[in-house]
Amino acid sequence: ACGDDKSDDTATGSGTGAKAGKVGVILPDTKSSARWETADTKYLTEAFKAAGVEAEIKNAQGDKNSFQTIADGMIQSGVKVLMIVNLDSGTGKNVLENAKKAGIATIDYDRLTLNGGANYYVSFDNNEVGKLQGQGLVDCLTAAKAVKPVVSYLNGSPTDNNATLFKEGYDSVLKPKFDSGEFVKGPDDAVPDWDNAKGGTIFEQQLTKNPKIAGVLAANDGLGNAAIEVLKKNKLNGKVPVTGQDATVQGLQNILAGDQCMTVYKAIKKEADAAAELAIALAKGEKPTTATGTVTDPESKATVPSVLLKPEAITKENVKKVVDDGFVTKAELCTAAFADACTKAGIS
Amino acid sequence: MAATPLLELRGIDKSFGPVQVLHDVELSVYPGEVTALVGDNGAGKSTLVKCISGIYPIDAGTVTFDGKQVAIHSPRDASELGIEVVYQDLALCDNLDIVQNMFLGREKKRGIVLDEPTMEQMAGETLASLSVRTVKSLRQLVASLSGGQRQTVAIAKAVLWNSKVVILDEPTAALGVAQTAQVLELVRRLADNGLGVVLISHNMNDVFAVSDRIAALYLGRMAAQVKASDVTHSQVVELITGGRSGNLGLPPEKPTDFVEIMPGAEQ
Amino acid sequence: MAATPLLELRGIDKSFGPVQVLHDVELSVYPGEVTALVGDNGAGKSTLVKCISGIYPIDAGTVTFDGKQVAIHSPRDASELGIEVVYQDLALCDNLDIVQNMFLGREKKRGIVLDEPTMEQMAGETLASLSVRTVKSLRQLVASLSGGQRQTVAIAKAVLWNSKVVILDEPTAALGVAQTAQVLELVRRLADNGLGVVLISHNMNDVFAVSDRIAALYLGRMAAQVKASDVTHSQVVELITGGRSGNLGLPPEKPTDFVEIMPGAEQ
Amino acid sequence: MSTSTLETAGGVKVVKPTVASHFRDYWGRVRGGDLGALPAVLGLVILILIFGTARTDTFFSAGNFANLFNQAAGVIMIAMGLIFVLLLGEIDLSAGFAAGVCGAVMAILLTEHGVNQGLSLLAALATGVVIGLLLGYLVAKVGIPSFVVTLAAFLAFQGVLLNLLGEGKNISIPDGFIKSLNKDSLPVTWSWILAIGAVAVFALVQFLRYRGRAKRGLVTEPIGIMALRIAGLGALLLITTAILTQERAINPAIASLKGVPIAAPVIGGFLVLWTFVLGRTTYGRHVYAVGGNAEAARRAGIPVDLIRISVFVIGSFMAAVGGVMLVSRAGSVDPNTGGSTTLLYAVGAAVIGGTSLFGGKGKVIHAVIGGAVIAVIDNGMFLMDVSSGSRYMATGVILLIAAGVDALARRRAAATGNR
Amino acid sequence: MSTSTLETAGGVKVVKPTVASHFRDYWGRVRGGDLGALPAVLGLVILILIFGTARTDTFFSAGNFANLFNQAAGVIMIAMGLIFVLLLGEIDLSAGFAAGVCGAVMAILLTEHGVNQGLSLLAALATGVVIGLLLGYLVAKVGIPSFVVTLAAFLAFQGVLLNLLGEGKNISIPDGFIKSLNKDSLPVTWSWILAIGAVAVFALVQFLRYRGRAKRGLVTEPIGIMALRIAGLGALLLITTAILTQERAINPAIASLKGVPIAAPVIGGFLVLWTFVLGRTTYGRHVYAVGGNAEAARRAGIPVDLIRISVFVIGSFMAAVGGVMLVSRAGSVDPNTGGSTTLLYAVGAAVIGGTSLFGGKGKVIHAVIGGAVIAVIDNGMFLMDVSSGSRYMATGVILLIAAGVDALARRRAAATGNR
Ligand SMILES: Nc1ncnc2c1ncn2[C@@H]1O[C@H](COP(=O)(O)OP(=O)(O)OP(=O)(O)O)[C@@H](O)[C@H]1O
Ligand SMILES: Nc1ncnc2c1ncn2[C@@H]1O[C@H](COP(=O)(O)OP(=O)(O)OP(=O)(O)O)[C@@H](O)[C@H]1O
Ligand SMILES: O[C@@H]1[C@@H](O)[C@H](O)OC[C@H]1O
Ligand SMILES: [Mg+2]
Ligand SMILES: [Mg+2]
Repeated sequence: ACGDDKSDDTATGSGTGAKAGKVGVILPDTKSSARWETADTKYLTEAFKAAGVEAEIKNAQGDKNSFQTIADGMIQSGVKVLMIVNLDSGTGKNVLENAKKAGIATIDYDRLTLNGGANYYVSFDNNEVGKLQGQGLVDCLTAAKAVKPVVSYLNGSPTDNNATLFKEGYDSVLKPKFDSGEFVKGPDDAVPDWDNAKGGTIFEQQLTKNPKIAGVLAANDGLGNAAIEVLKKNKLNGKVPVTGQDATVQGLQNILAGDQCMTVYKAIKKEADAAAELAIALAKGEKPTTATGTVTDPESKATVPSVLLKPEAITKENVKKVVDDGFVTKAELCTAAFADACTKAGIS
Repeated sequence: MAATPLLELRGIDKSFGPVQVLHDVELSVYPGEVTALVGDNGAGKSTLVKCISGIYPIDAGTVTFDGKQVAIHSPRDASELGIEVVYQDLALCDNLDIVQNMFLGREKKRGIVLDEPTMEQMAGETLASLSVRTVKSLRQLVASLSGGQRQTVAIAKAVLWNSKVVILDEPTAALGVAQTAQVLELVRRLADNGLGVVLISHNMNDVFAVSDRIAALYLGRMAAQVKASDVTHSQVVELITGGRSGNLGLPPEKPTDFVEIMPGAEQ
Repeated sequence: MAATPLLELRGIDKSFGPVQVLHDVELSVYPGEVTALVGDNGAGKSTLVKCISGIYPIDAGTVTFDGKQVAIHSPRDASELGIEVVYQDLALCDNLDIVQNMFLGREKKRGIVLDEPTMEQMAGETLASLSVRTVKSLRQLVASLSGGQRQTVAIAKAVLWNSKVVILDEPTAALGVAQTAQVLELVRRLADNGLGVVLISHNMNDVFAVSDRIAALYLGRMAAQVKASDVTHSQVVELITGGRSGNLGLPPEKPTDFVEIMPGAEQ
Repeated sequence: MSTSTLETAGGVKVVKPTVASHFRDYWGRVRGGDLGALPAVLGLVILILIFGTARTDTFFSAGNFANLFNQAAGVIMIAMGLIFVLLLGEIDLSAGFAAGVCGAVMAILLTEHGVNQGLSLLAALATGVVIGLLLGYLVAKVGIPSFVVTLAAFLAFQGVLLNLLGEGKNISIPDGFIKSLNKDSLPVTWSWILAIGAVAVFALVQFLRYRGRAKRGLVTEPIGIMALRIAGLGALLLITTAILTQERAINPAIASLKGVPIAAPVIGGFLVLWTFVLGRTTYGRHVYAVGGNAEAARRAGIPVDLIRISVFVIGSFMAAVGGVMLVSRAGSVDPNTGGSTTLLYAVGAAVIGGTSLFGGKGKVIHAVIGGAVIAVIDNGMFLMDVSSGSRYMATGVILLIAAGVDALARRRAAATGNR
Repeated sequence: MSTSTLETAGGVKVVKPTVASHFRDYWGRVRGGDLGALPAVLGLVILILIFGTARTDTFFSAGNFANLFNQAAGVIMIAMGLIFVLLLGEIDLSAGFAAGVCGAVMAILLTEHGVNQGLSLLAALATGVVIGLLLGYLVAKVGIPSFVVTLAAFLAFQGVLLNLLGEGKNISIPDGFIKSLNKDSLPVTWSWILAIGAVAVFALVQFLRYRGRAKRGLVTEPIGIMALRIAGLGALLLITTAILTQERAINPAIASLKGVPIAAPVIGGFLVLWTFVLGRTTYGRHVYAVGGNAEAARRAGIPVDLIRISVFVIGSFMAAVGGVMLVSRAGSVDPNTGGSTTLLYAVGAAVIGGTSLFGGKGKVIHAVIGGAVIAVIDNGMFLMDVSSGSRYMATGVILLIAAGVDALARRRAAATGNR
């Protein structure tokens, strides 16, 4: 049965009839990153709207209980496809199981639910994100001709599985450098809840402990900014490279100002479009054809049909790319203080 | 009864939930006189006082002060009219010291700053006049005072001010011999200065020693309001315990809604 | 003094921080007798009672009970010895009802379940015997009781038990005429049943009406402990207010560390 | 007002209550501000009407009703324990993470050590008891304020949880008894047996109490009132059961889903247990006494320190039970189990239900009513289509409305005199 | 013990205190359990010794000392406001996110609307006042328990913050006055002028009070004690200034860094202001009275509702100040500003300092001492090399030790009689 693009169809789809079923999407939170609300929600909504498929997009606000409550409600209201970004694999798996029991097709979005058995997986590779961060820092330090630079880690929340994956990624790049003595390993701390204020204190103390810190691997742009503010206080900003992730306006501005060395851009629109495409096909009862790749679940060893997109490293040289993609607008990025830098970076 | 009453209550009713505590109570307080309010435990004396001072809202009835009908909604209203009360449940702030409690709500100031020296001096003088001798420091927290000392602080707090009516609910209950004498003398002095004074007491000697008029509450009803010189000790006791004495007091039928102990009604 | 004392205190000292409240106090309580403990406000009577009942630890001195020296560290210890106390600051649980308060700490049970009917019945009987007439229900919270009603509940709570010594700190202060008479009668009856009773009161009539022996505290020192029949009303008042009367009482020098009101020492 | 009197215990004359006088008295009490759980229940009803109107078919479905029990169970369990702590005027900020730690202990035993379900469950509960002993000791014996002790524990337990699980990891528990606890439902027959049994026991207990009082000549309430009460509870339980035994599977062809969620009798069981303990045992009486006036309790010979320790033990024990329910529902433990808003919601449940933070005033049922308010808000809010920001705001406002009904009702009543 | 007596106010004879008797009395008070802030200070000293021993060169560096002020400022400001709320036995769970909301208002005005620094700051503070009025009204006039009101506000403000930040963006604030507030330091000269000025004013105030009492014939403390007190504060301030005016730049070649952090006089200024308000004005007296016994205060004619509203206004105002300090330090606002542990730490600071959750007992200095304890723990812990799990645990344990010193000291004192 095909959906025939009645774009303002408000019936609560029970999956019967000739039209497409409803799609439920659960996003994780609003605090770990701005992307979920500013980007994912927007792009997914647009994609479903364009296809005339009814979709319900909810954010669990970092609360596992809410995450399950939302899932209960969606399953109850008869969605045909459930797409989740898990808060952790355990609850994610549980929700996927409940959905499966009710005969609902499932998609892991952005985060793979280990052992969860989702039907499809759409994402950037989080391990790859970490590798880009590690490599970015190496490049910046090399460019600065740093000798045996001390590198400190400002990891993500210890309770976030993604943070663990990022760390595995950048460790795989940096550890060989530490082992070879090319770089020196400095303080290595996780920041609870990705809390930027705490991140600032932690970095300040890292610097007190080890004033020779010459490079900071910050797990995302918020933490990067926290480190940069401390560096500014010590007039060291721009002299100590800092990494980031998510290509937020703040992060990009820090890059333009020369205070941040790089960020990782996840072209969320592409990710959202790909996921929506899968979901739409499933909601219409068709077999999707776009999930051409596969990923092996490291725990269950099952092969999950996937769409995998590549995260991209962004430096001063290619900031323009993010604007061209429409991920951030010129108006947001190029405020008065950054107008010059924008022009220099070729953003017009 | 030549003078007009300073404070006059008419038809006061007061219930707590299903329990009616005051029935159609009348009371007149005259300037320059001490009116003793007597009654058995639980008769409603303290409740009546709290109705006058605005702690409890009344269900029905009128309050006339200085000839004008007034509505007293809070203790603040009462003290603005010039009514001061020493409550039976003293209501002191245990976390404040003696001076702070005595001046609570009417602190002396210099500019915006509290004038502690003045307050301390005045407090010291007042307490000394009430025969308080064993307080170690005026800066002692009232939490650490003895029962009688607390009572004295509460009395001193109320009589420190220029008011027109002073109501004292069992002020001497916790006091020693000397202190009791001082307080009774003070009560008389206040009345002699033209104030209207209401004294609640279970001690008949004290009542007859200082009062001009006696009002007896019985089970929430005003049994009689008479001149002290017109009744005897034992008549008053009869009014208190039985609600009537000879042709004084309430009609003989006992009010039906006032039953005795009632075990078993679930709270 | 033929009988041995049931309770005997020797050399009791007690300070609160820098302030010494009791100095070397002695007191003997005999079985079958009422010992009146008198003293001015702030003399230290309540403090002494709380030392006996284990509420305050004593700084020095010994307590002998039934001939054996004992250490009382908590009210629980005291009540295990058989000492019951009615405190001046009544210490009732406002969130519990009359029955619950009266049986607090010694609830009646059937198996593990509280035996409410039995407790309610016993409470009703005890209160009725104390002339309480205006309580609306035994399931009323004590927070809503009048001053006298609270006092009666506290007394009933303490005399309900089989104890050897009963100490009552100003039990009649808030009571009406009839209730006071009942309590004094009860006090006498307890002593006649062989208990040792300590009665604290500021009312000399009451003191002389029921007591066999009078102990007078003056500024934290025991001024005299005498037979009630050996002294007069006015002698006792002198002991209370001056610490001495004729050749009775403390030596004439006034204890130097007991100064009077001291404005100004910062708290 | 013709009243018949009777002579009762202690030879005192009293008025014999009738059904009419009973209602008159009740109304008097309500007008006098003695409202009990009434306003909180009213708030709950209003909430249900709001969401029911906005999302009739989804909110008012048997499935959603059943889900509510599972959604609320964890918080209600923790809140029940907190009621004991709050009754003493103390606080336990660590209850949330204590739940997490106990759940993690259970999960680790289940998975990594292959311990059986029963023993693992017991180990979790035992962990709760040990935690409670520790907290209680520090508060009662060492004398550190409970806010500080449990703030420290809040931090420490987070660390314990992280270390137990290894940073960022999570553990899924295997299928079995524990996982059914807050996920599956009772068979239809058992659902009915339980419901009818509960009503029968309730009726019996009511009758025995009545007879006990009557035998002693104490005032009894009219038989009519007792019958009404029994009928009320009966109707509530039986209607609930009737709804929950409907088929509620989305796709009954795949698997049938009906019966009372196991979580319901678990909640009910603990409700009865703790209500009994607080209301009908010496221990419960002493908890109220210490909470109302610790000094009076001490003077009455109650071992105040022991009581203080014991409430923390019960608090942490129930946190452990809550942890089990949370883990059972989530099918897993992770370093955030019992974190984020769990604690705030649990304390909030108790307070919204009517328990005071100052001690001495509270009932176990408050945890259930307050927990229901919170669960309904969460449940209903997520059925609406609003952005996260607006959802947070709406949740706050709705919570305020539910609590405001309560406050205004009490205030109105207080204006008639009693406060 | 030869004592000279003097006649004082009211014609009462008193003992004239001497320096020796003063110390004796002090010791008596300490033994009697009246310890004031002593044990909390002791706990702080012990903490400093622990970390100082473990990480001597880093912990005991001028740079780290200066950082402490910036790290603690936000929490201390929020805690100062909470002291007022706690003094009334109320709680404000929303203070953290109120700080976030006010900070966001400021940041948005600064960046998106180009409003100048002063006005933006004022707008943030005004927002705090409005929030406080709202909370206070709901608690005092509508009568909803503050726990519930502020729990609702806690949720709602998170939503407001998200919506303000456009569903979760981070906003960087531009350089300028606001950003210096909790980041830069005063010039060395100004540092000294301020320190010396403060000591001089303190000495003057002390002297005037002495003269005021002496003139009225009231008991005065010995001149020696007064001198000692002045000398003590002088030493503290001047030594602090001496340390902070050292060069502490990581690389002095790049840029010099010395002087007292601006945060220090900000903390000091509010400390003096609120201590004055609580201790020397009618308003402050009334706050204590309402917190100690609201009914007694009402009977004394104090407008209890107004006082209740006012403390929430001060609470939220100081939360706004705290928000400004947090934003100034982070140079940015995000949806988590004022979130996670901010509130718990602020309440914790007040309670650790010695303020009671039950009302009536507390001082503004407690916020500073307690805030310092918490900041030192965080500061010290992050100088150690441990995993996050162990760090959480150690933080909890160390917090317990610091509070335990306090508890044990008080307990020991209580055993001598007074509680
Ligand atoms: N808040 C309340 N709620 C319910 N009943 C109350 C309340 N306050 C007082 N009562 C009842 O009202 C009656 C009158 O109490 P009140 O305190 O006025 O007595 P009283 O005459 O002052 O007695 P006493 O001499 O013992 O002080 C008592 O039976 C008491 O139990
Ligand atoms: N906890 C305490 N801290 C400091 N001083 C106290 C404390 N308790 C009592 N005092 C002081 O000890 C003295 C004796 O008090 P106590 O209560 O024993 O007197 P009392 O003889 O019972 O007087 P009253 O007849 O007024 O009840 C008083 O001066 C009182 O201020
Ligand atoms: O994009 C990141 C997300 O993947 C992680 O879970 O939380 C932090 C974000 O920065
Ligand atoms: Mg009274
Ligand atoms: Mg006394």
